[in-house]
Amino acid sequence: MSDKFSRRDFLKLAGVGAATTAIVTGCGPASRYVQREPYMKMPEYNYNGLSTYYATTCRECAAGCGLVARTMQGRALKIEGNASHPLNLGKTCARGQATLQGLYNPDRVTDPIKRARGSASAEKMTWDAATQVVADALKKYKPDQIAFLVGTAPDHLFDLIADLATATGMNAPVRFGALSMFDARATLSKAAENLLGKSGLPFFDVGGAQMVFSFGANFLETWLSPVSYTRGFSVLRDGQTKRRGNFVQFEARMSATGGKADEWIPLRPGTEALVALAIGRLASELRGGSLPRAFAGVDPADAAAKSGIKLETLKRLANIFAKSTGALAIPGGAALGQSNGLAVAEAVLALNAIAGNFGKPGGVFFSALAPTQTEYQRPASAKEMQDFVNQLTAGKFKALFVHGVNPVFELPASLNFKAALQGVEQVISFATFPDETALESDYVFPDHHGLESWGYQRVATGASQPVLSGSQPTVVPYYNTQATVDVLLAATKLAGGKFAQALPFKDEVEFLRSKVAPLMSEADGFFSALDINTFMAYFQQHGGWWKTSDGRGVPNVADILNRDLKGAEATFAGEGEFFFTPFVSPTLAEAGANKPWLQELPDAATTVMWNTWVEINPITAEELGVNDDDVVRIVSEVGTLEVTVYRYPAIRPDTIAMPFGQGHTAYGRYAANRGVNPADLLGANFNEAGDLAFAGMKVKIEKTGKVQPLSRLESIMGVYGVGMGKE
Amino acid sequence: MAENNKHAHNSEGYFREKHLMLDPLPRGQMNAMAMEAMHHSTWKFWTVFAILCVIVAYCLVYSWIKMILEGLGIAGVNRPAYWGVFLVNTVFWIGISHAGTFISAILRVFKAEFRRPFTRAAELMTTFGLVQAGFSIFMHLGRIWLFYWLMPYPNQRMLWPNMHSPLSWDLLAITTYLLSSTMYLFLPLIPDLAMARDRSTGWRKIFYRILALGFRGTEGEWTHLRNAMTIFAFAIIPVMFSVHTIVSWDFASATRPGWNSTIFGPYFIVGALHSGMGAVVMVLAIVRSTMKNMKYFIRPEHFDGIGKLMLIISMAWAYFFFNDYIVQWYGGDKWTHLLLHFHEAGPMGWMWFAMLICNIAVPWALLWNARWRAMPWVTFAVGLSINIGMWFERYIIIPISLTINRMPFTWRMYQPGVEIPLGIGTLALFILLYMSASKLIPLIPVWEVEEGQMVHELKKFGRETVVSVSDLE
Amino acid sequence: MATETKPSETNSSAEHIGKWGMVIDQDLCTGCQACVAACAMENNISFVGEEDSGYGRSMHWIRIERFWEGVYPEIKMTPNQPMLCQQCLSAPCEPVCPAYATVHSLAEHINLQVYNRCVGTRYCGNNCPYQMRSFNWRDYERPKPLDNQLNPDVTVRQRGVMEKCTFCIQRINKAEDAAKAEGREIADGEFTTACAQVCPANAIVFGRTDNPESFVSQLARIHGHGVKHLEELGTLPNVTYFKGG
Amino acid sequence: MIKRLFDWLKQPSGLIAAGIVVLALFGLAAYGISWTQRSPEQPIQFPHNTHITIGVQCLYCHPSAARGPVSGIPTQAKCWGCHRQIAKTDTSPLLAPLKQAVESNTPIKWVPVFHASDFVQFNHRAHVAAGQNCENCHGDLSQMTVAEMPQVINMGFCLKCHIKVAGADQAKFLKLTDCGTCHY
Repeated sequence: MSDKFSRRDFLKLAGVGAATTAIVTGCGPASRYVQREPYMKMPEYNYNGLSTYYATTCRECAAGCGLVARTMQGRALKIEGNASHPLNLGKTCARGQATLQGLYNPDRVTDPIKRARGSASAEKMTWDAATQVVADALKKYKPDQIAFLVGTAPDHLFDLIADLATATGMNAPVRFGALSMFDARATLSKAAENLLGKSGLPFFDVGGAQMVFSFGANFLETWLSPVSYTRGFSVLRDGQTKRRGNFVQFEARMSATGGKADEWIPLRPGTEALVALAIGRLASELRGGSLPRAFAGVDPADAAAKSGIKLETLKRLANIFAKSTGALAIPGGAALGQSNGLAVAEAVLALNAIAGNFGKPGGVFFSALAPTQTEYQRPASAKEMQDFVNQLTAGKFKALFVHGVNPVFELPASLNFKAALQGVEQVISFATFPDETALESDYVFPDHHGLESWGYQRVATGASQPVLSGSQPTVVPYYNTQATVDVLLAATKLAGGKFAQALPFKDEVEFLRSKVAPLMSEADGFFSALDINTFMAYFQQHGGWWKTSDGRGVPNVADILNRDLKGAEATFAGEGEFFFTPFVSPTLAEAGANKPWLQELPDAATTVMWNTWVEINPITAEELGVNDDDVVRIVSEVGTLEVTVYRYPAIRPDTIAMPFGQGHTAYGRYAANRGVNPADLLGANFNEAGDLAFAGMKVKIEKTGKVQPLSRLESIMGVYGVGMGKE
Repeated sequence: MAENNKHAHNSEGYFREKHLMLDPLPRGQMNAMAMEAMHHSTWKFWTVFAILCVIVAYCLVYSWIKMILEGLGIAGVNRPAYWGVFLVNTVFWIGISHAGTFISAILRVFKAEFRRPFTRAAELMTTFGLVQAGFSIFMHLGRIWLFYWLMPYPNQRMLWPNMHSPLSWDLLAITTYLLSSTMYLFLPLIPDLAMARDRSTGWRKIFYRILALGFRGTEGEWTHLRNAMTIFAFAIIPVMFSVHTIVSWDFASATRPGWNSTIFGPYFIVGALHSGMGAVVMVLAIVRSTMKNMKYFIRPEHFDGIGKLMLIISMAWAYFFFNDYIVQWYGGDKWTHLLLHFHEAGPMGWMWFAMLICNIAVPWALLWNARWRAMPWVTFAVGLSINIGMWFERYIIIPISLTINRMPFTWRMYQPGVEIPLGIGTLALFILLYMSASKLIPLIPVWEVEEGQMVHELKKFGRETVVSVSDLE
Repeated sequence: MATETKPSETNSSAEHIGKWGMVIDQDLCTGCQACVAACAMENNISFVGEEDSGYGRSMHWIRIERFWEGVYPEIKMTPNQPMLCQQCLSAPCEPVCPAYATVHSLAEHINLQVYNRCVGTRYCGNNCPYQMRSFNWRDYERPKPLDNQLNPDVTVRQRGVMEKCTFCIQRINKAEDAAKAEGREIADGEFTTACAQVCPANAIVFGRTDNPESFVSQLARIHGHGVKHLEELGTLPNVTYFKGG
Repeated sequence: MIKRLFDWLKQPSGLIAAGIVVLALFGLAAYGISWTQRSPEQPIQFPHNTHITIGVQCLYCHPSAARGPVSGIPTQAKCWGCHRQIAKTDTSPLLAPLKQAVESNTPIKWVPVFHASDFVQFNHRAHVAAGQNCENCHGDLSQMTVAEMPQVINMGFCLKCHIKVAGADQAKFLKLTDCGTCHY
């Protein structure tokens, strides 16, 4: 009722056009054209015209920031950060703000549907029929013929499926997401395993540091937990209460993060490991004492030559790193997405050993594990996804359930997930939006939008204490959708047998309670309660549960420097004169493209809106004879793309870069057929840790003669002086 | 008039055929000629008329309604060029309208005799031009249906227009100018209307009877008319000056580089006269060549006289342009310097140079020579080039200067959209009104010509023959 | 482009202090666009689509400017510069509006834009030295059910109307009303603008400039080198920038 | 022929005809204006007067008026709270819609009479707190059944009162006549 009420009421508020001017003289006739339906029974905490605020968790990426949704009369009006949430302390990123445009997106999947794969048309079903379909799938096939593919976020759905899998011998659910792929999380945890004693997601305390050396880590954009790292950055920069910290960025293409660095070092892609080790060697020489084994192998002069950095620059940087207190080195981004990504990660971690900052403020930690979590569960690496795809192709799986991830769009075209689906008898998607994968499935049983659903989500990294972030419905579901957990629970009941025993829960909330209950006995939580009802009430009120104590792990770095580190250069797949560096658009990323306001947000580095571009150094552009807005064809070993040129002054002449996030073929009116998807160029190349070597390719550029202007916020005249005439 | 080449011809015959005032025809015949010109219209006239009607219907009516319904998005205006061709046209038409008053009022006040046959043509231009200016400025409003909020009227909201804003003054000045110039058009018209009334039948007779206000030509009526005209002639001159000065303040009182220039007032007025004279001469040339009997009334001497005026005004304009440029350059503001540089070297630099050529080079080159000056088609060409040049000048001052501001991040070029059909529409409407007027009222103030002919004569001093005027009063 | 403010100037006389003010630390701003999104969500700003946004018709009330210094490889991004309506105490946009649609609030000391009085002469847009006014060139479509998120506290603008940053005056009024209801003054930081609230780097701080104890005033004191843009025009902006670094 | 028209108008029948036309026009205008000010059809002819005479306070049914911007329409749960205990509820035809609505659990579609335009941000709370009585704007509802407009409520009406209230207090005057107080 209430949301109906609000919609009606809203026609009035939103009544722009004639209405506004028709009644400039005041009230009177206009009043006749509105009808108001009062609440049947208004919640007693509610008053007409006053907002109600609900704490919940952001689902736009896997970081798990806490949100507070302002609602009025059943409509969600505005998203704010949850000020008490330890991860984001009341802040959000642009994507979090735009969550509402997903909730009220005109292109959501409104009902459960059945479709012939790939066809746009689809017939609606009832939820009973839908549940029956799921139940049949569970019953029909052998447990090991059923596969679940879910999003990066370690949330309650993942736990539910995992429990189901362990109880029934199904395959464990596979977690994947483009962001985790571009973050190269597998590489980070592998490097940690090799150097820091145990596998885990390292946490870099940027805030506590004084001098940050970042090797390709775009931690102000999408890397791991951008909001918390941005908070750290603002502490680093704070020059009032402490000395302003400095920050050097090593990357071939100046990212928005690199743009904030005091110094940007455009090194040759693939030489990050060398440079890190060289700096390490020079620094430890400056420090005096015996030269650690880790750095012994590298020759700075050689590194300088290969990386294209002057030797004196290396010396200067090494000097800075050695002398400055609170030095910190961060590996990440494109640096890890190369054939030698693991070597880079190790080399950079080793660099921290000189600073000796492990487990100290401003140093390297293991991210705090979420409550009730014993070890870091990392999402599937690209290599594992390839194996998964091979299994699909081989027909090992008869039924595939997909939730919260869009592999058809996100996985490299060379893995050809779409074709692999042909090996599966039944593909069931739980997508909220009609994305490419949903289009390729037999059924779409839409889940609620994040703001309409229950749940919790473990915070993988970013907060210093263990955090379990909680979600609750802030508005009544707008469409005929159903929580996937509820669907699965109902289906398992229908399926009966060990399925029903595995999940003895009435509904989603009961399942949540069963999962949250153990927290009551946990020590130093910031709240606790004696009975589960009160505890759940607090849990919802505060938007989760977290400890008051620092849960970050201190790495064991006994002989980190006492090993041979190979500063091997990366090898690059495909021939062509340009290094290809795809990067994740901070605003569009995995799931932003269907939100019109995110499309209209200018990119931080180029201010381009609504489209894809390729960044080419003006010098290179001149050599190629291309100009801004010219369309060029980019040829990699696996594919070609036509994309508009942006002459980007801060990129190596031998490198080109493209944002990931556009190029959807489905996914709603704002995303579909807009821009291109760099994943179509990516070959199946991996680094030692099994992460995709997305930055490990060389490509060719061909002119097309076409012109397609880009929408930029900036003035090409004012910023680049184009068309201003010669002085 | 013709002193400068009397050594060539000194014959009385030469003077007469060249000098309208010296070969009088009987009143009846002259009136008949004027009436015939009014009644007689060829198929060519009607085809042009029809085409113009179509153009107005599409370019003005349809496009405007479309724009009102869809919003200014279909026009080319953007940030930073919030103002575009609409304002250009407004200033342009107001400029056109200035010539009328200038010629008929100022020349009347200074008793320039050669003015007589074409005062009315000029006054018509004033009125019709102002109509187009009004249209253009209303087109530019985002919510035109609320235009009345710009007028001071008591209301329960206790809200008044903001008299700090030049736009409010604009509205007042233009309305005042429209009213007074219409009156000033009407007064000298009365005797001719009475003449027409006595020479026509049917609906025309009723039409003229209503307009002629029962003018019978008694001595008393003439005295009153003369007084009224003299008063208006003197009164309207300051109005005219104020109007374009205020228009210039729209720009001069803004805080934009290239706009806030103290010389803009006189600069705009001279510019207005410049384009206005150009327009007058074009109209005269067309009227002379297309309408019947007009070759008698409008003669080379008139083009010669106007040509001299145009030359002088062109020089004045050149001076003010240079003055404005040098003052802004000397001001040394970095943004202004950027702007000046952008005018010349920017993507629209060609327009800047074209403006200088059309406004200075062409007139100076062609109008020096008395023989060329007297050729209608030459002066027509010059008038055309001047009008194009002056339109360019306004285009440079408004959208192109708006491109450059103090926030380089927002600089953007402006491309006109629906402004183009709407602009063409106003032009078509102007011509249409003029054509219909030429068929409804005598384009030639016959009585003024007669009056002039009464007082002109040739006197011989020794071997010199000169044209002398014995004053009426 | 900008000159230093001497403290003597900022604290000389009452109408030079204003009431509400903002300080923006460009050294902290990462250009993440969160403020732009938050502003759009809070103030019912419509999106204009690819073509119009490329033609300088985007409706952002706050935009983040960045330029370049030097040439590759010694090239740097200039500190991101979030530009919004500077809420001048002597604003060039105000005197030129013939309809009194953009007026100075003598109660709150900010520039108001009264949408329902605006007839769309766009003179204010020309005269704003900061080019921070956006015009509704069309009735930009907001397909159902997107209109559900519209904020009822903010008018939805019609085509032909000028609009601009209001310092979230709806929040100011709400806070003042709440304070009045409880018979107290508004506490510093009790509420803030959408952009300041969301900024992950805390680069934007909003508060009372006429209260020396407020956080904005303290910040302004700490960084001596606050910059007010185009101050040479005598617009007396209410937004102070710290270049930092 | 214009002449003929004039002549015809001069004689009595012409005058009468002209008079009729003029009167018709005025009548239409008057009707139009009254139409805009008539109070709309309501699903239930709710008798405010009876409720007031038995001493129900305005704020009992419209509690939000004291707390927030809108006074709000009472939930029918609230109506039912009393009416379920009143025998008349089952008999009175006036109450049949209410009964029906409660039983079928469908909301009653009321039609707002007092209706702030989209561009006006009106806040009841402030006015109630300032000691304004409901009838100052809404008229004496003890004399009405369904709510009616006692007067045209437009900016002039608001301003008159605001200026009166502000009186000599300069600060108050500035705030109460500030555009930004109601329009944003």
